[in-house]
Amino acid sequence: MLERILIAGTGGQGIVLVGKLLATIAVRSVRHVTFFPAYGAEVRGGTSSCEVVLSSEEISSPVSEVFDSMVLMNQDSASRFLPKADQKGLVLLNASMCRRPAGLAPVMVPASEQAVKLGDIRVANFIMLGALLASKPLVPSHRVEDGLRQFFSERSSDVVDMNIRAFRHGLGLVSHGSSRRQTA
Amino acid sequence: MKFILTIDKERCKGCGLCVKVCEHSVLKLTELMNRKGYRYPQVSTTASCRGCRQCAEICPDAAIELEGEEEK
Amino acid sequence: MTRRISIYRRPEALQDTQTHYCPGCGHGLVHKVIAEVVDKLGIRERTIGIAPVGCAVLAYFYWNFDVSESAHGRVPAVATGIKRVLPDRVVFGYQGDGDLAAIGMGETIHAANRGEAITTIFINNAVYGMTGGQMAPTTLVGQKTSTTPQGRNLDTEGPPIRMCELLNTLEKPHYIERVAFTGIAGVRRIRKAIENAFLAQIEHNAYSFVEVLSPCPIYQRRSPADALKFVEEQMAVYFPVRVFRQDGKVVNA
Amino acid sequence: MSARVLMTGNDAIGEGAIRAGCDGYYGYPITPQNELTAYMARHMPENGRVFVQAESELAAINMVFGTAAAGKRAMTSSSSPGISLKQEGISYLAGCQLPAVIVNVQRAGPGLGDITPSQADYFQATKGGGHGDYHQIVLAPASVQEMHDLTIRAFVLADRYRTPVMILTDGRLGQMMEPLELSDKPAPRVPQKKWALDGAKGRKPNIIRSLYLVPGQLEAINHALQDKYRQIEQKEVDYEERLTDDCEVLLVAYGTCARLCTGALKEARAAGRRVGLLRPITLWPYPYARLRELSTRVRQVLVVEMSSGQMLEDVRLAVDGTTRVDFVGRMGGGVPTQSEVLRHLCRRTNGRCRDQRKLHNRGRK
Repeated sequence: MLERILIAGTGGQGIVLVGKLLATIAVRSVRHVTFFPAYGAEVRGGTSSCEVVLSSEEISSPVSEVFDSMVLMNQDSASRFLPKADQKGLVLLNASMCRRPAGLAPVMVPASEQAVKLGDIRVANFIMLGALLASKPLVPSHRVEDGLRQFFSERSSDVVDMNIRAFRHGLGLVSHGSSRRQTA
Repeated sequence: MKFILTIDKERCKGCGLCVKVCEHSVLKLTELMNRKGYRYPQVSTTASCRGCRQCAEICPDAAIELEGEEEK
Repeated sequence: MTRRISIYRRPEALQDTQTHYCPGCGHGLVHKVIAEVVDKLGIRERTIGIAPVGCAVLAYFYWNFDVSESAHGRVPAVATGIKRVLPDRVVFGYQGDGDLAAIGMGETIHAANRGEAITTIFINNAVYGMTGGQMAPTTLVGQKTSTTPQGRNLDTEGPPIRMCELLNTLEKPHYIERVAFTGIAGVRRIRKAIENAFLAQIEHNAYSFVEVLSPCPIYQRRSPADALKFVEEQMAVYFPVRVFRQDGKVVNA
Repeated sequence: MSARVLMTGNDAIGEGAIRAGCDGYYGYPITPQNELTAYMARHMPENGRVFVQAESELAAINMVFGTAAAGKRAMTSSSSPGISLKQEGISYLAGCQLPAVIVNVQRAGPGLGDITPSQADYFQATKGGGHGDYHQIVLAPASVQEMHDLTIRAFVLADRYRTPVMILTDGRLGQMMEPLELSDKPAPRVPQKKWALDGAKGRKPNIIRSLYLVPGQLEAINHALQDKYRQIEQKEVDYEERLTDDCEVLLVAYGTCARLCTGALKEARAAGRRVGLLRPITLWPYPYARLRELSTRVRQVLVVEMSSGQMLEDVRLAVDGTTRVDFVGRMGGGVPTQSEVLRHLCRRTNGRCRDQRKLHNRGRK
């Protein structure tokens, strides 16, 4: 088993948080797990990305040259990372902020717009996480919800609920089992 | 004198300080998002700008320019 | 026939480049105000700025005049080295609270004590921004940061440092003022203070210091508008906003 | 060992220091090691220990000097530019024979550089970045587990030899997360430190100093230091070997680069090429003897570093012309990729003994 996941966007979109959550959950069921954040000097607005590797064998590098799954949340990261997409790999794009690229058939998820409707644009990342797990069940979704409650334990309960609602919304956007290629 | 307010929407980061400082509610934040995902304000067509420059002066990103138009 | 006149335009001394600063950041505003003053005094072609290490480390991409980098905390030393050999240039150092009052405290005090004919513009936003929100020398007592998770504690961290008052005990400084980005009136006072400080250098060949209490929405954990309130209702209470030194003479409160 | 937890390398160092009985930690903000300073800010006070955010890295190393002089365990951490500020202090720690742990989470230089990983402080760490004839023990972790384990070992070695010990790691190892098992052994025993300054009660006063003005005295002190270094060289060399018993090509790399090589090694072996790896864990004292032995049995040594080639010079010293030494490196924050190392391994070598220095100048991807 080898799954190399890239999550990328801009500072402030909660990119690193999603990666950490995924890695923290995966540690319980996968032998070797690495998480690696890469962000620029900018606190907001710059590029922010992270990689998660899940493997049954020793991981020689937390940074991969090719990815099995990509979650891209803004146009800058889409143009930067799409060339590194593996043909057979899964690509999810935040349709609210990314153009549909020619030659690839990504899953287009209007995460930012849906997040605004749910009440806070910042939960777009959890909508994308739901869409990723609906397309590829890397970890059990009930574990994600427990993880969200734990990560946001000091925050108010309605913040936690909104995050979970966003995650479930993402799960629903990409109907499970349908071919990964159709638009969400 | 008529005043023309222009906002560089790609330069704006949606901080909202201009909207807050305008005493004639000429500016309001909209749902529109620029390329970076920031929501930028729009100049209202009804309220009239009095050319006080406060929005342009407080903008941390120099995204607002103001001109006056007069009959010659 | 209609004629258009410009009432406010982006200053010539500011590059077109968009800054990397967060929405509502004080750095962006002060960069612009400095450029407005440089334009007004007509000194763009003989102004040399020195950038700090911190959020404003990339300031040289935003000003349209010569700017030098400096190692963390060493801005006043670099500024001394430039001004002493180019006495007719206008030289100013731009620093955050970590750069000026932590690692650079020694350099700050000695440049002021020597009375170097430079201007220091000090952005006090009470946190280290670039490195992720650590305590700064000016973090308020009780204020939570990544290195004071329970809030700054008087017993172990001591109180925040008041730089204007500290430098006001030295003889040579000619002009010292603290201003605050709290709203439009604050912006206009910041512009006036920076102009006065540059004039102290140009006309009196003397040292000037302007401290700007500044919002940092991300690490003051507030919206841009509320960060201005934080500056006004909390920072400006501990750090009195006024002129401390005028024409080389102490100004009492 | 206790249960598996997921931590960043930086946090793992912090937890290792706490479990090793670190009494005082002195830090200052600098990327990419901020997580460690924040970790200590949260957890040292909880354990009744000292945490201070110093006004500079220079102040921090001198606070370490004070805590060490008082006979307690002290640590500071920073990244390349900050470590340069600490060199004077490290020379004083060596001169005064004070135990201390210094963590360098390297970033690209020179100057302000970048926040990306690097190994370009190797010379500074192993050849002495401060003044005078001295060494510090230098340990190079290659996993989050080793960031934890080697920090504990650093405190033991520091006390055993009354010397500064450096953990030489980099931003990638510092900021990556990986599961590890935290040590559940009690903190290593602190040896008795009769030399410490804790108040001359019932004994004559102690002095901690490195200033010796009486002719010949400083020279004698230097000889004592050199004797200590010879002892450390005999007893504390540590390294890991993979598939070196039958290899024709020997990879030599440490830290992040060694990890990359394990991947390249696997692929090369699958393609039928007999490749092995020697991974130094102590960079000082360097495993010269073992490397010398291995070089007599291989056709080529390939050194992989994130620098212009610094450990490369120690490899050449060890190999001393017995076989070919080639180099693959990336500078300025570039990290060699597995395929770059592999390409170099699978290139047909034409046997001519030429020292090929391949500096990939591709901009950072």
